[in-house]
Formats: sequence, C-alpha cells, structure tokens
Amino acid sequence: MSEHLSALIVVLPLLAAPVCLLLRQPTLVRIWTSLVAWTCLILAWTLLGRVETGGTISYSMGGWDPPLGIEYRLDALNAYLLVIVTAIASVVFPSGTILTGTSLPEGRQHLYFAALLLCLAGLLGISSTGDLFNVFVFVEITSLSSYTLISLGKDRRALTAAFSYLVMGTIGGTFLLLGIGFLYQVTGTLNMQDLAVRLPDLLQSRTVLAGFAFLMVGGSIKLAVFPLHQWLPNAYTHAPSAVSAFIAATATKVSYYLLARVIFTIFGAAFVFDALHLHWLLLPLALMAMFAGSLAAVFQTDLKRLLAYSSIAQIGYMILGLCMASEAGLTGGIVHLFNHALMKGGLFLAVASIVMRTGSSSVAGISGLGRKMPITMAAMVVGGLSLIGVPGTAGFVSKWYLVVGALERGWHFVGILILLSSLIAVVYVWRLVEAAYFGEPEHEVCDVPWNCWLPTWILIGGTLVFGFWTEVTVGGAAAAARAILGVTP
Amino acid sequence: MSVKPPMRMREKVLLRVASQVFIPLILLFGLYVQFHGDFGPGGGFQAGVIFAAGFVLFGLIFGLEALQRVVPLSVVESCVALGLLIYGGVGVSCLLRGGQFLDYGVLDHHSSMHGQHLGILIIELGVGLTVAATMLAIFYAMAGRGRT
Amino acid sequence: MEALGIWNYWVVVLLMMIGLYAVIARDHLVKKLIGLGMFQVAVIMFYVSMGKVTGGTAPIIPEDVPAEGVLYSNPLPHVLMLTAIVVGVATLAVGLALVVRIREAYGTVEEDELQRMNGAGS
Amino acid sequence: MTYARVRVKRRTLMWIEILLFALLIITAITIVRLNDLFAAAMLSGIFSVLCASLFTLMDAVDVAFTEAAVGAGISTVLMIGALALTGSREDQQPTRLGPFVVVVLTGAMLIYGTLDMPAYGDPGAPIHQHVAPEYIAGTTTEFGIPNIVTAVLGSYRGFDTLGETAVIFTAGVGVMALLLGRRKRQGKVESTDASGDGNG
Repeated sequence: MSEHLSALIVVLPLLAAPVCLLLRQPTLVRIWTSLVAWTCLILAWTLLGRVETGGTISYSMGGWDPPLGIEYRLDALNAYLLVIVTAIASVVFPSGTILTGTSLPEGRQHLYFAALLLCLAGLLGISSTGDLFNVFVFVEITSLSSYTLISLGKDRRALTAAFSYLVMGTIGGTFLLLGIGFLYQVTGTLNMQDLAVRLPDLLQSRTVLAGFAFLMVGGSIKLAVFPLHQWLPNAYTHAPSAVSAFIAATATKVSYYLLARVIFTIFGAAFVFDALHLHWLLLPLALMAMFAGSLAAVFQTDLKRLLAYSSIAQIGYMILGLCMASEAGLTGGIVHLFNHALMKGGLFLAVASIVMRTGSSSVAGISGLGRKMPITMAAMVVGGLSLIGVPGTAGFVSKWYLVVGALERGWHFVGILILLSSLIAVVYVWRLVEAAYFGEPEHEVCDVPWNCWLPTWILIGGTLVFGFWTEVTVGGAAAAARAILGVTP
Repeated sequence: MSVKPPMRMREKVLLRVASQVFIPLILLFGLYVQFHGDFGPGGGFQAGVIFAAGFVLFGLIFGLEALQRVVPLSVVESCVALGLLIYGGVGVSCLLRGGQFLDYGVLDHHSSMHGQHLGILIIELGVGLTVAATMLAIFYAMAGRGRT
Repeated sequence: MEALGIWNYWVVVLLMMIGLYAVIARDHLVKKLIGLGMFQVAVIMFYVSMGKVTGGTAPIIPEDVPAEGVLYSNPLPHVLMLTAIVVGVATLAVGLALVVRIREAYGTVEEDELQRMNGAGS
Repeated sequence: MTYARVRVKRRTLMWIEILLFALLIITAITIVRLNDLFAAAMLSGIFSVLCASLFTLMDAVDVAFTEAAVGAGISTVLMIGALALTGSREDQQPTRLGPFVVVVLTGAMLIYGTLDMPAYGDPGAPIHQHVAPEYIAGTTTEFGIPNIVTAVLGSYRGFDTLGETAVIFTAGVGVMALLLGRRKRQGKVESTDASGDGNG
C-alpha cells in the first residue's frame, strides 16, 4: 500500500467529505474531520521523508503512464508544502473555536465540515499533481468550497464578500484554463514534465507567451498579488474566524507554489527572468504590496481586516523571494511561506478566541483584554512580533534570508525597503499591544478553554521554536529551492 | 423558484395524464443515456441531468411536498455523498487488488478489457447518482426558499 | 472551412470579451453570473475549436469498420471541456444561491447599492 | 463521395458555421444590453443552444449534448428560479470606461496569442500529433468500446472525472449549506447563535 501514499493523501480527504454527509451527527463529524486531518499529516510527513531519501516520487493515476494519464509528482518543494498544509489543517480542524462565527443552524454543521475537507483535498491536489489540467480541476474544488466557507460568516457582509470572491476567483480560474489551453495547443500535452521538455523549442511562439501571461495573471488573482488583491480583505474579514485562519494560512501558500511551479518547472528561470525580465514587473508590485498592505493595516479598526492587509504585505515578501530566482532568495520566500502560515494561522485563531468571548473582532474591543484573556493575548503579541521580524521569532529568519538574497543580487535598496516596511509593521502591532495592555477592560470575560488556546499556541509556539531551530524549516526550504531551480546539492 | 400550491394544477387532468406518460419516458431515456455512454454520446453526467429533470417535472406538477414524500431530502443528501463514494470506492478497490488508483484493468483478473468496461460502468453510475441527487438538492433548496 | 484560418479564434475571443465585459461592467449580480457563463462557454468553444480536424468525424469508432484510414477529431479537448462545463454549472449554482441569500439579507442585488449599504456599516 | 462533392459539403458547412457565429455574437451583445433579466436568461439559453450546434459541427458530440443539457436546461432553469426570488429588473447604467479598457487589453493579449496558432482544422497541428493518436488507437485495443471520449474520460483521465464529480458534490454542499434549513430574514444582520460551542 505504501507506494500509493501520494495518491491516498489527496483521495482520503476527498472521500472523507461525503462521509460527513452520511454521519451527520455533529460531534461525530468533528472527530472524523480531525482524524482525517491528522492522518493526512502523518502521510505528508512520511512522504517528505521518502522524498528526502529517495528523490522525486512519481505516481501514475489509473496505471496510465504520463503523458497519457495523470501523473502525481512529489519533489522536495511540494512534499514540504503538503506538510505545511496538513499541519495547519490538523491544528485548525480540531480547534474549539472552529464553529465560532458561523451562521449555520444546528443540525447542518456537517456541511461545514464537508466543505473544510473538500478545501483541504483541493489544496493537496493542487500541490501534488503533475498535470496542468488536473490543477484546474482542483483549483475549482478549492475555490468552490472556499466561497461556501466564507459565505457562512455571521455578518451579512460575508455573503457579498463571498460573491465578489466568486466572481474574481472564477475569472482567475478561467484565465488559468485559457493559459493551459494555449500551452496545450502548441505542445499537445498537459503533463508538466512533458511541457518542460517541449517548451524550450517553442519559446519564440507568441502563443506560448500569451499562455504564460494568462497562467501568471490567473495564479496572481488566486494569490492576491498586489493590484489583484481586492477580494482578499473582505473575504478574510467576514469569513468565520477559523476559516480565515485555515484559508489565510494555506490557500495563498498553495497559489504561491503554483506560480513557482509554472515559472521554474514548466518555463524555467532562464526564460522567465533572463529573456522576459519578469522580475522588473514583479519586483515593483512586491514592494508596493509590502508598503501598501502594511500601511493599510495600520489604519484598520477590525482585527481580522488588519491581519488581512498584513497578509497582502507578506505575500509581497514571498513574491520578492520569487523574483530573486536565486537559492537564497527562494529559500527566503519558501521559509517565509512556512512561517507566515504559522503566524497568520495562530493570529487568526487567537482572534477566533476573542470573537468567541467578546462577540466582535474590532480593535477597540480588545481594550484591556491583556488582563482578562492573558493566554490568548500573549499569543497575539508573540505572533505580532514574528510579523515584524524581531530576532528570536520565525519572522526574523525568513526576512534575514530575503535580505541576504537581495544583497546577493546587488539590490541593496530592496534590502533597505524590507527593513523599512518592517517598521510599519511595528506600528500596527503596537496598536494591538497598546489596546490590550494599556486600555481599560470593556468586557467582563475569562480566557477561553484549553481546546481553544492550545491550537493557537501550537502555531504561535511554532514561530518561537522555528525562530531558533532553523534546521528543519531552512533546511527543507533550501532543498525545495534547489529542487525547483534544478541545482543538485 | 416558486412552486405554487398544486390545487389548480390538480384540476388539469390533461397535464397529469401527460406527465404520467412523460416522466417514465424521461427516466427511461436517462437510463438509456447512462448505459449507452460507451457506444454513443452520453454518460453519467448527462444521464444524471435527465434523471433529475424527470423528478423536477414531477415536483412542478404535483407539488414539492409530493416529491419530497417520494424522495425525502435526507435520501437526496445521502445520494449526493454516495455517488462520489462509489467512484472513489472503485479507485480504492483497484488499490486493494494490487493495481494503481483507478486502474480498472485489475478488476477482472482474466481480462483487463473486461475490467476496464466494468470500471467505467460503475464510475459512470457514481457520477450519475451524484449529479442527479445534487440537481434535486438544488431544486429543493431553491423551491423551499420561494414559499416562506 | 480552410478559409476560417485563425479567424475562428478571433470570433471566440470576441465572445469571451463580451462575457467578461458583462461581468465587470454590470451591477446586477445575476447579470454578472450570466456574463461569467458566456465567458466560460467561449473558452470551451476555444478548446473545442482546436480539437477540430478538417475532414474528421466525431471520435466514435463505428463498429465493424476498420479503424485505419478514418480521420477523427481530437477527443482530448472534448474530455477536458466536459469537465469545464460541469465546473461552470457548479459555479453558477453556488453563485445563484449566494444571490438569493444576498437578496434576502439586503433587499437588493445591485452591486452599487450593496457597496453603499456595506460602506455605511451594518 | 467524389472530391468535388466533399468540397461542396465542406463549403456548406463553413457557411453554416459562419452564420451560427454571427447569431452567437448578436445574441451575446443583446444579452449584455438587455435590462430585462428574464429575457436575458432565456437568451443565454439560446446562446447555449447555438454553441451546442457549433460543437456538433466541430465533431464534439459529447460536449454538444452536455452543453445543451446544462446550458439550455439546468442553467436557464436555475437562473429563472433565482430571478423569481430576486426580481428581474436591472437598473439602467451608463457604459463604463474602466471595464472597457480591461476587456480590450485582455482581448488584445488573447489575439496576440492566437497569431502563432495553427489554422483552424489543421490536421498537422501539434495537438493531433502527440498523445491524442495514442488515445484513438488505445480505445480499440485496450477497451474495445466505440466512444473514445468515454474511454479517455473514464479511464485515461479518470482522476479528472473523479475531481469533476467532487466539484458537483462541492456545489451541492454549498447550495445546501446556503439555502436549506435556515429561516428567511429580511434586511438585518443574521445571527443564529452568539458563541460557538467551546467544548469537544
């Protein structure tokens, strides 16, 4: 059975979702969902170990060898990503705050868990498939389930946020489909490896160029790269809190992976950066995202919206790593991907706990909570410090690698701008600290039970642990960076 | 969509008689499309749509309650799930028989061609079931909205 | 059909853009979904066009006729587009369900009014 | 058939195709301009039927069948159902410049991409040389069934079809979660329960 793991990791959550509809009993469904997430984490961990020792794993669905059939292909990059996604899922799904802020009536909560599992299955599918059209199918599974999950927020604005996301997301998905069609038309294949073999002879073709453009734009919409990010703040703000935690920590990461895969595996860095000079387009966008996102975050009055704008800035950092196209830069980008998943997941879960106790997620509402909910607010502060990139937290490690990467390429101004934008992060994190510890308490509340703060602290604790113990994160990310750059260690 | 109380419809004998002729025909056509997919155009998805159309027609003529007495919502919900599980189940049984996921060839030890036939037949059934049930669920959801 | 050349694709592009325009420019949410549908169907048309082989027939092998010498149109785009159609209708269903809920919660389905109501804070 | 007759047949088909495309464009523009959404929904059904006819001409019979069932059937019914619940008049609005620019830019990129495409119907195009011939040959030897599309859909790319079924399932879950078992409220913030259950 063990050679089938790379198929099972996707199939398991995909088939676990319909089981939710048969079980129906809410407690049963919650336990089931958590069990599935944990099993997926174990599978992902095993797969990562296998890839590290045995190299790339290829699996032919239906026994048809690629390019005839659909191939699942795991290398250091996506095995690493699978661990991130499943780890976040296995912390968020069992969390006691999972139902906070959903508008679902009693007795229909199993649908919510089915949607969560489908979203997980979609993300894992995008991460591990080696077939471009299969990517589209799983992108749509992820998207449709996220629209549903977001629309379940309590506020009616969740509905309009979900609708705008649906429109943007479908345009993005259809752009991906167009890009795939263009590439398919000139090569006759949908398999990524096969495309990588066939494309170098065709790079002069205008069809290939347009195909590349549509894949990039489609992927960027899904990733919320700077000018295409408008759907993100509303979606993260109005979604049920735990859903924000899950989606913020995983969905953008997987879209980032998709862009990296298209650039480095299918087209190759030489074409994208040396011939097209894409970094001169991406670099300004990344820098603008860093500043515009952080600045917007400073002025928000809602915690979730603040975190959402901070996400836009963090996506900027990751894109920065992408356009350096060097081992240090990509390592920085990928480590930041990992760290950002931990801190944003943790921070959104902390907000979920606050919403659970105070009923709102406004910045004013956390006034004085430092004394009332000490465990949750401490997590909030540590997560904030990591967002800034204070030494000793994981956020420092990834920014360090990004600065090193920038200096390596001779982009000194980029290094300085990274430091400057971190200073803006100090401002918005300070606002939270000020309100929580120096304000007068508005609510007479006590802290949340252990099953709510423990998941938060697992993720936030991770940012502390991986601030010192960088072997695993940086080691894994460097291996992933080498794998997609095609460098042999 | 608003499903009006079926009182006025009931008087329309012609409509009821015609529907009693047509609904079985529609369902029969659905079955034909389901099992004829190997030979001509069609398959599980199209069959599911046609099948659902038959039930929806019944609902429109005899009322939503009558339809829900025939096919309760809980059954529809289970069928939505079952279809996908049947599909996945075929894939898993291929694994158990020593093949790759969804490698139907191993379903029949004597002839891989037979196995492929069998596999495609069953997965198409799964697709048809999920599609028909989902369409019906959407109809229930929207029709239920109109009356409150 | 040779005369069509790549003109065929240009017509398809025009259709896509009409659909996309309806999505971006119109305020009524259902109109947006109709536009989205047209955009998707045009993309499907694009795929199916590239599968066409002049002088070919539908990819169904007639029984008792030797397969050699018969030209078939490419079946792969057809298979892909069956999936794309399904994705389209799935998106439409979820979109319409959202529209129904939005109407119930806001009393309107015009985007500019919704933005005004959201901006005012509820 | 003689060569001359084949040519006549092809030319007739070409004209039918051009006619259908022209009708399609007219329908599309009308849909965008109409303010009566019931009419627009009906026209979008007609749009689908026209597309299905074109798909048949392009030999995609399975796609045509599905498009007719989905586009002219389900989609239209769903849209009319939703319009009955939401109202069907759209406010008058002026033509906007911003969206127009976006659309023209996207269209220009697409046209640019088509410039190096193989001509429509060219049997020598790359997609007819790689992978597809193996499907056509394999369907006879490996499956022994006539419909190549079914073989590719069910087996060669069976995992895509599993994904497709999951997409339908996801839509079902979404619609049920959004519309079933919930009371209807008008014009106020929805709230069912104030806090999630904190244990378990």
